[in-house]
Amino acid sequence: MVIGKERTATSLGLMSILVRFREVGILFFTVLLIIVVSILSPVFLTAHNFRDILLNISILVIVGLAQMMVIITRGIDLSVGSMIGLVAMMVAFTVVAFPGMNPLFALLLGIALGAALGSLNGAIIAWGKVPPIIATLGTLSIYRGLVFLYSRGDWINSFEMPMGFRQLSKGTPLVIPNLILFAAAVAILVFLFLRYTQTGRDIYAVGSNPQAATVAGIRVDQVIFIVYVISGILCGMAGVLWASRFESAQTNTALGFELQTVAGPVVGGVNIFGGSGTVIGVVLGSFLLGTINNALTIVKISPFWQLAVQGLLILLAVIVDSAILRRLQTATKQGNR
Amino acid sequence: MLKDTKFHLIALLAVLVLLLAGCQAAATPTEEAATEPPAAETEDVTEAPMTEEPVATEEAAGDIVIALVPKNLGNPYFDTANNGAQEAAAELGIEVQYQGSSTADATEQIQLLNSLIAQEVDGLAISANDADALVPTGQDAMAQGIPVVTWDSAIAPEGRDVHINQATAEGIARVQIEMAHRLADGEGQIAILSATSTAPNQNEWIGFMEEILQEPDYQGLELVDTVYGDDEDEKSYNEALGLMTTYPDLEVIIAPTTVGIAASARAVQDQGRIGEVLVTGLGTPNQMREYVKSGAAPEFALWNPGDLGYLAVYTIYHMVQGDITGAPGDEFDAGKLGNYTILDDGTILLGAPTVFDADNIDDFDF
Amino acid sequence: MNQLQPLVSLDGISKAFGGVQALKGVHFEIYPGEVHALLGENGAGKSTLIKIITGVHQPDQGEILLDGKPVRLADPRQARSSAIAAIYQEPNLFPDLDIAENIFVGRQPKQGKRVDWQEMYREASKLVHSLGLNLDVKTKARSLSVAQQQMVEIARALSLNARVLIMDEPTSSLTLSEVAELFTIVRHLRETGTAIVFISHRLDEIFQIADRVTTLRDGIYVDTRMVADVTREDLVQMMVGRTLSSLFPKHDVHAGDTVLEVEHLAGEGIFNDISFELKAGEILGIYGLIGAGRTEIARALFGIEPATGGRIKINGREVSIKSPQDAMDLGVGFVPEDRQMHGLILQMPIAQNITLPILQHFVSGFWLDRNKESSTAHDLVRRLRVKTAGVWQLARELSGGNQQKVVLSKWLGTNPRILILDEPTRGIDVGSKSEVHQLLSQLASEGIAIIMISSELPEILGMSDRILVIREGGLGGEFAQAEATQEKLMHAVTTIRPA
Amino acid sequence: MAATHSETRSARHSRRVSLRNILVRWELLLVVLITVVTLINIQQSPFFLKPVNLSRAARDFMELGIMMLPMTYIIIALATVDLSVASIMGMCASFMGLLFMNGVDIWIAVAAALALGVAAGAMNGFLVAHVKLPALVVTLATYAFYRGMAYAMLGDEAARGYPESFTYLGQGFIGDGRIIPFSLILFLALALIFGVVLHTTTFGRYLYAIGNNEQAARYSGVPVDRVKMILFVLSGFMSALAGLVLAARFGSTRPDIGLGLELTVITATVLGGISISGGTGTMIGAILSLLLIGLVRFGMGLMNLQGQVQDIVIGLLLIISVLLPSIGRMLSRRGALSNLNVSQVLQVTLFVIAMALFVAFFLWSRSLL
Repeated sequence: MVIGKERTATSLGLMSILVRFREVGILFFTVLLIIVVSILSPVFLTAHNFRDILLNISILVIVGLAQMMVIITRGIDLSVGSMIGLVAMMVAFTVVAFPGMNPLFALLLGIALGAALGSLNGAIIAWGKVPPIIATLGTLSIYRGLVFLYSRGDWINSFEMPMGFRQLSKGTPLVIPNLILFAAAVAILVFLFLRYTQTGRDIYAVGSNPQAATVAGIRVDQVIFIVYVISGILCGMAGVLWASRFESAQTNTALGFELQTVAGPVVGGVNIFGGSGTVIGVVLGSFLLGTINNALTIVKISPFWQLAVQGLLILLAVIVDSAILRRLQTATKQGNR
Repeated sequence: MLKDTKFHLIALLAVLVLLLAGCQAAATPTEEAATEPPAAETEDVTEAPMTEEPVATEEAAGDIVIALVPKNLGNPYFDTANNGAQEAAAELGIEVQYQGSSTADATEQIQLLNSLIAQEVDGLAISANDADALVPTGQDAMAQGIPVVTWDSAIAPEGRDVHINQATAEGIARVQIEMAHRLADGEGQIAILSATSTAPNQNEWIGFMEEILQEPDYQGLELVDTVYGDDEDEKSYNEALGLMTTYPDLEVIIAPTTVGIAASARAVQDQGRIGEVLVTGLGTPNQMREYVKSGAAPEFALWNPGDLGYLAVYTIYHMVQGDITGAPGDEFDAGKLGNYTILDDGTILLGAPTVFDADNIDDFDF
Repeated sequence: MNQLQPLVSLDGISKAFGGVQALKGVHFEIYPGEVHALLGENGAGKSTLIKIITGVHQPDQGEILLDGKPVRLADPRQARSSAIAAIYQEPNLFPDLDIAENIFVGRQPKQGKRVDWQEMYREASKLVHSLGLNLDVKTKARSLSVAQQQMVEIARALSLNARVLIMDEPTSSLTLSEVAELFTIVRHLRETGTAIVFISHRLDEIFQIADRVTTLRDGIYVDTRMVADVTREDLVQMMVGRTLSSLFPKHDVHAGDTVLEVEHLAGEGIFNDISFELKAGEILGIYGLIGAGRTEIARALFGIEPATGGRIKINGREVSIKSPQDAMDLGVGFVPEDRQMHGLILQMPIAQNITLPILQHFVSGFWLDRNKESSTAHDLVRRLRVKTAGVWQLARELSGGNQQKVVLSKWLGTNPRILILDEPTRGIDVGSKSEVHQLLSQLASEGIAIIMISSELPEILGMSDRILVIREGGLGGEFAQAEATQEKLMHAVTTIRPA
Repeated sequence: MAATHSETRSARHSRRVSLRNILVRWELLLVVLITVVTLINIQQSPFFLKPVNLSRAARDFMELGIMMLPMTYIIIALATVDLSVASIMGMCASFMGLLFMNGVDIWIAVAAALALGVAAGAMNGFLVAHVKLPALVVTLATYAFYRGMAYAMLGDEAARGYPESFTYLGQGFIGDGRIIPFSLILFLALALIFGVVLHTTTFGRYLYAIGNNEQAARYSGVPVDRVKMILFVLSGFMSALAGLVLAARFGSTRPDIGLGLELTVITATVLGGISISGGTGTMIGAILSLLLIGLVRFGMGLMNLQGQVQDIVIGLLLIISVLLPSIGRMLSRRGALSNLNVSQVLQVTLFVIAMALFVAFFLWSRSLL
């Protein structure tokens, strides 16, 4: 009457393969969608259209990667939309006042401003021990209010912006528009950071088991602080690119954008309970969202259905995610009695 | 527990006083720096006379305060209207406060109007974000003896005294169809890129455009789609991209909104399809100068929003002074624009829209 | 084992938790290259001693010497940096990370600033294979069995070149072959000079693996003997050596009719084939080791985790208990093992805790009648002599003993016919302990059927009319009160079950 | 009927609350803040105290108040939030508008909208209570899905022309003189019911029990999953009701009705002393916080500081109301100041410098145009 059943790693293999290769599932679903839509309207399957999709999701990928790192540490950053809006406005003001400024310097300025905004989030959450949802809910309305206070309601319109700044996101030195190159660069940088730096690995450890991480000597508060600073940096960068691409900075720039930056990673397999998430997942999740929105327009489904489809998709991803997780946990619990 | 709360009792109190003082400071300096004071101080408002009956009695001009409320702040179109309004205010010696919400959203506009009614301003000149949602607020103001004039975008008749139309809706629709007809030289696919799906003036113009397209000499034009840019630059830009992708042989995009027309022209330029796809609609000269020169938007029409603001102030001034009550047939003098009569449908017509193109665009600056 | 200098030595260690003296003047030495077993009943102070060595707690008195030098272990990190590592019964790994990262978390091998994955995988595989584990180091920890997770923790301890490895009840949830595997690793570690502290109840395992054995009883150091020159009976005697004082109230048993019948009860592969009967007015003691499945049986009877097999009959009628409400409707009450987590709501006042299960009695019209609530709570508090400033005092402000009395009065309020208690007197002062015992025997004499789960031999022998032994999730024997002795019970639970 | 909840009484039998305990309450803090805000506003603008102005301003906050009531329950019992309340409001109001525009009698449409609200809440409840998903994620998904359904229903049209009997819900006044709005009375009645249920009934006691220790509550026979389901159904129903009141106030419905209101509802609830970690908070605190937010927003409106600037103050109040107690706890617990090590001090100074630089750049660059 042996109690602890013999449970080797292999028989649990199927489950862990499913979890590790969840990105394969998303890729499969996206390809399927592309095939279906291309049949419905051939216009969809053109390089030109895919360039538009990539352009549309570039900023979503950049900020989605920031949101992924926050979610891995079991947090959430609802203030990303407002940070983008504030940095876009401040950089636009500066660029209009100094037309000769080199656009890359404007990008650096945006990153510095974003870092400051992110570090305020980090301080409130990591040092002040305020729950992330409350802290970033607060800074969401504070930063959005600052955009209005800063510009006293004025917009920066495209004809006021110097050509150099506008080209920052549009120029195509290597055939591909800069915006897509920036997104690709950020994706690679984040991949290298998460895989090859100590802090990067610590982020996963903190998210997977915070208590054990403390005992293992990781300074959990510092890791959480850094994650929100990085989120600020990427939002700062996104703000500059947003102003450059749409050639405008308004008081409602990127209003409500935070939802998409959570949808992308969640759809891409980032575990909402923290601890796991990959760069590829975020890119594929965002690409899937971008493809769906693009497909809905081309297939002439009324734009009013897009939000409903997005909501359904997040719900589906979350249910599948937790079902896998629960089946895995019961499997191991059985195993160890 | 006691120590805890004592701690945050003092700190919270201190912070709140700091905040309110801070906001005070934020409110006052804006007055000097910005040209038009979006957040004017209320202290110096002398005790505005509370007009009991709806018809205001004769008042000393000096202490009349009118509120000019655009759909949202920052939009160059409304900024130009405000310049006209301030010009009229100077001539009439009254004060016009230019107050708007940051987003083109009815709920925010209602809260703003409620606080203006509470401040017992003498008159309201509103460009409405939602024709029906603002009716109760308009009725509330009128019940308080505050005349309500709408301009550019109307509140439904039961919620306003009189509405100033930049031109007849039909006239505005017709001039845009004519331009599209010219640009598509007679036939081809055209599409409309509007503002918010709830904007009353947009929907009215689109309705007329669809009727005019039935007329014989416009049979060649085929309206394939209507999309909404929500008066947001990036959304309009994306919608324009969507149109060009979904309809490869689209010839003309009509955008009856200053934000939409600029975004569409830029989208055409970025896609390198100048000449293939042409953009027209309603836009301001300053904003469209670059695209008229580049050929992305050879022609567009508009009325001078400055005149619209100017006329709105004169109309509301006469209402406040009791010269007119907003009933059809009333006549009044509108300064540099001459005099106007209220038409039988309770609206005032500014005049026919002017068409801007490469050769006349340089002699306009707004 | 023949070096003169002990690696870690503890002298005159005492520690008390809110009036309960967990350790009194304990002496303990660990030599490199030795497996030193630590033996004692539940609550003898073993885990407190381990917590002191691993820096989780600090001793009230006494000194810790590391390589002969006094040292103060302020927190677990400091203990770890002085090469002391511990493995607990429930491994505490990073489920989302793979084995290699679990071993090197927080200090991955690097090439310059860059984490060197190949190096990490190589090192990890070397460590894992040296422990005789044929596992791919890229597997995620969440998909490993408990035994494998323990191996990973040992590998991590080795990678920290721990010189002292403490193993707290490591074998309680392992299969026979897994235990054998573990012991080969322990022997290998011993050869390499690691000092190993091995805690287990299973005397056979101690004879199999340990060199020396130290026994604790009620927080006092009993003796340290070489395993070679000590017998099983000696160990049992050292563990339970106290004379059975008659501190337990005698009550005349007049068992009524059978109230509860349990046939072949099974639960989620944790326990199975449990059958017993319970009569009104009878106290049935359930004795067993940690992890034997006793708590799971109680939770099945109370509907927290419904049983997956077998039948339950109450007053002869078969019933299905799917939730605590079902159990309470059938007159079953349950005093849980973890007072603070499951027994009480600490942030709420005593009165509200007591009335929570029976709120419907206090509804007058639409809302609750506060006065009736107060008076009911007040009566129960007085009956159980709970020392409190008032029924509206918060539960967290009470001592352990008084908190347990509040939990008891909570369940008395539901006047149950069957009362299940899981370790009712663990961690409370001696005074409250005897008051609880008085109460239990009085309840029994009033006709309530009582199931008392306990791992304290004197309590089981003193209080129960009949004793059930649970071992590894199965029945290990049933003894009437007259024939049961400490030795028999200890023997029943500590022999390795038949192969 | 000031049945304040957390019985920290020391008197043996009495439930009378000793003065000391009143003094330390969060509610007192709100009362002080309200008086301070009122004094400042009176000094700032003569129109503040006019009853007709106050009543008009009050009407703008009644929907927020109605949605705050169930949110209080959810935070107390589950220590989490329902992000989909504003979307349920939008969906149900649009559904009522859609039915009404297609000739359905207004009161049948109202009933259908309330039923839809209950169904939406039930879906949230099922996913949280039975499928055991975190409420935050479920309601984030339904936030998008329900709002999407509102747009799918009405698209770009607007439902309008509601009969006077219906618009009375949002615009009507009790008695003459446009002083006491009907929606205020409706809200106060609902608040009274929610307050009585929370503080005096079994269900209310269950909420506090689950909020403080869900496991111990489950072990005491509290039907935890059933309570969770009821909470989300209640939240759906009240959100639908708030949607109808808002539609009545506007006299029309568009799919974007109430967009973004959930953030204000959560702010108002947490500001009312209802701690996000669950288990504490009173209905009086929530109502006082609604009053405070209303006065702050109305006062700033009179000072011509519009919507988004007001958001700054509300956002600051939200963070401070959670940050200060947590700093207070940290300072009192382990005398944190004594063992701050060098690197932490360095980090804090770096952070302060970064903030100072940001503010300097903010003010400087702002004046460039």
